[in-house]
Amino acid sequence: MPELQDILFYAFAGLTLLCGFLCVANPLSRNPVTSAMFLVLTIISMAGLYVLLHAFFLAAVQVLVYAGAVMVLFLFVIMLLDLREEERRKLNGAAVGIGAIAVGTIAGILTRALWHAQPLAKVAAAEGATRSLGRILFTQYLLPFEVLSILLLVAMVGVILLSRKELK
Amino acid sequence: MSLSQLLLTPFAGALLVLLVPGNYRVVHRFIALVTTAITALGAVSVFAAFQPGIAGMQFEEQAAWVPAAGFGFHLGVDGVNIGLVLMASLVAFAATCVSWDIEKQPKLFYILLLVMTGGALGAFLSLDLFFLYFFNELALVPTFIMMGVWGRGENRNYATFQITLYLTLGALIGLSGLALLYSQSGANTLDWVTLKAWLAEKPLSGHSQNLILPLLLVGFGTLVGLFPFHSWAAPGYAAAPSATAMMHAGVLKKVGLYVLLRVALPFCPAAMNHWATPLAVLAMGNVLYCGWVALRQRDLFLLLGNSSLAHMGFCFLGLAAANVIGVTGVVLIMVAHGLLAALSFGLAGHLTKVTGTSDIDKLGGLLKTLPFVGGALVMAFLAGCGVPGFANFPGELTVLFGAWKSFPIFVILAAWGGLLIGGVYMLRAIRDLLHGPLRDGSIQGGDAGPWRRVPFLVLLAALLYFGINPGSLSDRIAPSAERIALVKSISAPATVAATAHAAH
Amino acid sequence: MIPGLHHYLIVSGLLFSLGLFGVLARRSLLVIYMSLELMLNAANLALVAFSRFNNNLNGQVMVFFIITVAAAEVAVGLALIVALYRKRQSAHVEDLTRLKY
Amino acid sequence: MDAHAAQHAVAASSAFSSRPEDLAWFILLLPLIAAAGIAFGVRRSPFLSSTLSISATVTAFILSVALFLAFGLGGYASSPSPFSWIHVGSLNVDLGLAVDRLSVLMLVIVTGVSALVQIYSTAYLHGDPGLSRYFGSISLFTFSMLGIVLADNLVMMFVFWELVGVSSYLLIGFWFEKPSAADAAKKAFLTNRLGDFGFLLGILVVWSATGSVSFTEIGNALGGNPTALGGLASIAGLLIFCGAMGKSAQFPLHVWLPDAMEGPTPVSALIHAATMVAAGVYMLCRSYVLFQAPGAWPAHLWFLGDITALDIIAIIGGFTALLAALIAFQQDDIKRILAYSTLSQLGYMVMAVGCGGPDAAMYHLTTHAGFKALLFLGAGAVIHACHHEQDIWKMGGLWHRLPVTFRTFAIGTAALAGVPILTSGFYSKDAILVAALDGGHPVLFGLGVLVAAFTPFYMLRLVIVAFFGKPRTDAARHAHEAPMAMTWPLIALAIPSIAVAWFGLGDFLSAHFNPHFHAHEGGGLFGPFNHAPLAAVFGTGSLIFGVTAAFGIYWGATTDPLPERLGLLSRAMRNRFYFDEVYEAIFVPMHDMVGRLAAAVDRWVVSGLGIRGAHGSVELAGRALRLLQTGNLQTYTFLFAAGVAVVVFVATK
Repeated sequence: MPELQDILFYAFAGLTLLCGFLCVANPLSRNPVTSAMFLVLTIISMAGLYVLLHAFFLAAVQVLVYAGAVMVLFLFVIMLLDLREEERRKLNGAAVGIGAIAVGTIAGILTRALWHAQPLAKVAAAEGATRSLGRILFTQYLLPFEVLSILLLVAMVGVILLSRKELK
Repeated sequence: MSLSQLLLTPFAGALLVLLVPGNYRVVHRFIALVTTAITALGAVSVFAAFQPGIAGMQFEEQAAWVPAAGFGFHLGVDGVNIGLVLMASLVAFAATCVSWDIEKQPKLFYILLLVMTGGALGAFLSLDLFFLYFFNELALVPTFIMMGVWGRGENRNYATFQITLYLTLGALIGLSGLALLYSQSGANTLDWVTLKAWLAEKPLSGHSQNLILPLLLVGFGTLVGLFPFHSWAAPGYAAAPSATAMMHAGVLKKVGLYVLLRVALPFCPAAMNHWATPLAVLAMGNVLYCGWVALRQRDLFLLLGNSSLAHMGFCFLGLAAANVIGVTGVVLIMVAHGLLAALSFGLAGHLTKVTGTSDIDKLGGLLKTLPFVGGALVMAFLAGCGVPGFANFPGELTVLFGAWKSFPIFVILAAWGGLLIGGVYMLRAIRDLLHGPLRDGSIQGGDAGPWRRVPFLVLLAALLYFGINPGSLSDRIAPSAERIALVKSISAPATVAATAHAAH
Repeated sequence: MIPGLHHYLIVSGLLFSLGLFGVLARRSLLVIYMSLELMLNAANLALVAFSRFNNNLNGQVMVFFIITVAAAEVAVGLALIVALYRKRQSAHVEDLTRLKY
Repeated sequence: MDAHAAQHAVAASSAFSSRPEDLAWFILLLPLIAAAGIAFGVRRSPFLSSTLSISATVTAFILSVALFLAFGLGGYASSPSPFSWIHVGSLNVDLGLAVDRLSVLMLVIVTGVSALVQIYSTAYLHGDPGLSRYFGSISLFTFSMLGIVLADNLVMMFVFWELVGVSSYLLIGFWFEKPSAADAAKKAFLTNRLGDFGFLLGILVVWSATGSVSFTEIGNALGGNPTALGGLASIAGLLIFCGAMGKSAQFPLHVWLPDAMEGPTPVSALIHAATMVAAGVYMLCRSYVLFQAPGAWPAHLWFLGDITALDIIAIIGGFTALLAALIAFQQDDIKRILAYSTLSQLGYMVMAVGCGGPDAAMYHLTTHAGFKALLFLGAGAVIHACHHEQDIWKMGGLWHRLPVTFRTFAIGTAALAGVPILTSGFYSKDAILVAALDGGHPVLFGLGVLVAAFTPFYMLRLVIVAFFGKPRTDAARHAHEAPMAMTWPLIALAIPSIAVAWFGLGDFLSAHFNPHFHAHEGGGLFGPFNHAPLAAVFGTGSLIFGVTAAFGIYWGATTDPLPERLGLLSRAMRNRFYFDEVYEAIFVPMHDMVGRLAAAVDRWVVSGLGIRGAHGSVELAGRALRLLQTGNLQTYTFLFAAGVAVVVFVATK
């Protein structure tokens, strides 16, 4: 009798892959907005997988940052640029074919690699992962953390500069 | 003056030039001149203080750099490099003198020239092969830039392109040889003195020697212009500004030979024995083939470039002979040819500047209008075809003596190339360029003034000094050559040695 | 079957392949960009799974950093796309081949 | 000879050193000091330059005479070398001086002729703008020549050998604006170089066999083991002889000497008559010990059998003597006649060495140096008087216009022709003929007699045509005697042409080469007729024959009658038997062709195929690979992914 957790894994994994597929290769619509919406769904179902992996904090961040902030940004840009043109263009058959072959190959190679790899023994995770994560983040990884904040600042400045009207 | 001070002087000069703003042209010149003069004087004092008859290193200085990898800063001179250091600094001084009237970006030019000087000195002074290689590259890069920016002639870009590719590739192949040496020796160091002691205990296996030596020969041979990797040289020198041609043909080219002497000979003795004959054949390629090519050249620089390659053939022949006499001869030629190449390229540069062409067919009778430059050029040409009194003669003679036992046929060919082919093209050049009626009446004056004569006089004086008194060099070289030569001495037949003793 | 590390990694690999397919086959820069995010997320999933099954938090820390960097990257990237669109009036890859040959 | 005075001279100079032979250092270095002084000091003043040079040479001459008188009767001494030239492994070269009868005699000749020629030059080249350069070069030449004379080892000799070549190059090319002079200088140097090439190889062979380059040690080695040179003995001798062949202008390297007459006449007198060209003969005598070793050939040269190196040398010498004499028959240029006569006499000397008579060769060298220098200087005076006219057919009737020149020239001619009893030339020539007979070379003896007949013929042709008859041009009509500075050297040089001057020299030299030598009984002026009547009689007979023929043909002639009588042969003589043409047609194009080939290979194969080929193939590959740069983002991504796939595939295999 499978446990609830296992059932949930298959559910979330299936959902993730399905939404991911619809995001990149939606046979019904090639509207970027549709893609964006499916991307949001993918991200949220991934957050579910994170929860199953006991990474509660990351699941929260995933939803907040990705599904919230990043995707809103995407939608803003889509609307700003009025990108419905692609729908009118023909699909590039060669690109799709080559892409499919490449993807098939890569997927095959990855699967094969996994197949040959030594399976790890399942280990019970430590409880209270978020607390530990916070501790490790502000002790061992303090410097990268601060550097990251500078990176964000730089990115912000960069974006402001780039989005000025009179870009030369 | 300690060796590190000697080495740092040009770099300090370069830094000073860099700090002086761009429009103080006279100051740049002055700093460069004073720096190289100090370097030259320092080198002379080191040369004088060097004790002949001692085989080991003198004036050693050492500092660790990356102890884990075994790299360290190690300066020192023995007989093999003391003469080269002196020669390099004299040539650098002369090269700075002749670039007195560089008009285009003098500041950059002098910085590059000084870096080149420092690099060349560093390459000769460093006993750590890693630093040797580093300094050599440091000196090569300015060569390319100077050729590209200040060069002359229509062929300039192509020549620069070619010399850059050749020398970079050659250096790379040489580096791989050195890297292989590093990994195969197991000594975990590239310090020459340590390596020498280490490899005396545990020589490299025959297999690794046979891998390393060809890499070194091809790589560093290319830097010297070993046939058939020589075709960068003549057009390169034709396109380079005088000072660069002087520094490269005179000094930097010798680094390749120096590495071969230092590394190939003592560290790969078995492979050297194996490769000696092919090397001697290639040396003949330089002496005869480049000599014949020089015979046909109607451009002064191409002629000098090819003759300089022909002289390198003697070095390779001495290297192939690998005995004390041969090795000593190689070092003698290296010093002599450095001075000579600098002298001839400097004079040719002056001549070209005055007459506006280096085409021998368009010139003639210049001895009349340019008595000093012409006279000095006659001396340079005569020195180039091995006339006694100039330093080249004892060098070539010694090489021929050294190689006679191992390669009599090649010695005959080399003597033919040096005495006859060399004589023919050098004298033909004198005949067409300096003798005969004045071809171009428009040349009036243009002879070097008293100050312009200084660099040429310095080089000539050194050539004559070492030519008349080669013992002052060979006594310093021979004990050290004994340490790196494969055949320790050529034994005379026993009976003769006995009678010779009886005669004493 | 009880889901183990393998299962997570297979999901991650498939997700990565989907993203790659999107990058290769789609033409709109924006969708390509989204596909890139998908690939990034695939990597994140693998890292978290490894972290979990190795009982080691470093993987999670790495994911945290990746998410942050990705946010910054998306911001800059989208700004670039907007700037590009302003200049070229297009955001399609086949219109952006100025750098060929 | 006043031995007492000589002792005094030596005592005076021994303030510098304790041994008389150390005096040789001063003799050697004085001209060098003069040359350096001119080059770095008084270059701008011709007067100071000439004074410096002449005074140095005259001092050297006085010292040489002192050394000759003090030392000449003694044995061999080598001056200790304060100066090691180069010492590496088993190659030891010291700068040491060999002082013995041979070298002191040569010292006197070289410094004496050099001093006289320099004095003469002050007048001959008066007003020439390059006078300082001239005196500097002459001093350099004197130094180099003295170096050859005094060198005590082969390498030092080679060094000075080359230096002599260089200074001769500078002097022949003194008027370098003249294309002919510049070409002649080049030709002389290169032809000499060809000989030096052999010389150098000879030195290498000798060194590798005996382990030394010093004459003394080679002598000791060969004395202890005469077969030390092994199968290379004869080859070594011939290679050394190559050097002599170049300097002494022996066939087939003789072509440079006549051309060298493009230099100023005093230079011809000094270098191309008295000293430099004698260096080859001197060198053969100096290294005679090498030729005394039993000859042997390498195995594959077995067919040469018993022929020794000396035999070949003798044949070459004799052939050169005859060839040059024949060419001299039909030359019109006064200097060229003398040049070919010099060639012929040098051939004589070389033949003497080859016949085993180095003493005879040295004897003739000594007397020849005196009278040939005299003849050249006399010719210079004639040329000077006739405003640089050198064609003897454009002179005539000069004997009473140039009395001093004529008389001294006549003495020189008599000496060259070998007039018995009166002139020194007779005795030395007789010594050579005797050497040929004693050495068992009857053919060469006959050849020598033939040349002895030719010599008076062409010399008298010159004298009769140039000095007698009626003046044939205005230049000859208005000729007048040269100034004192030119006539005095002529008179001074006439003295050694007279018999008594060198009397006893033959025995002096013989004693050098043969320690067991005893002077013949019944010597004196008629000595030759007493102890070797055959040679003396044949010599005298050939002289009479030559003189008669010359008077018969040329007395009163205004044009040369010989071309009509001899026809084609005369043309060949006039054109020097076409040697220059043949050489020019063979050797020059040959080297040029190889050079052209090498240049073409360099251009098309090394630079073409090698460089441009590599360049081209790289560029082609670049062009092909460039097509991959479609500019399309997705192509790049695809390639990237494919690359990753390959890497992963390989890594996970």
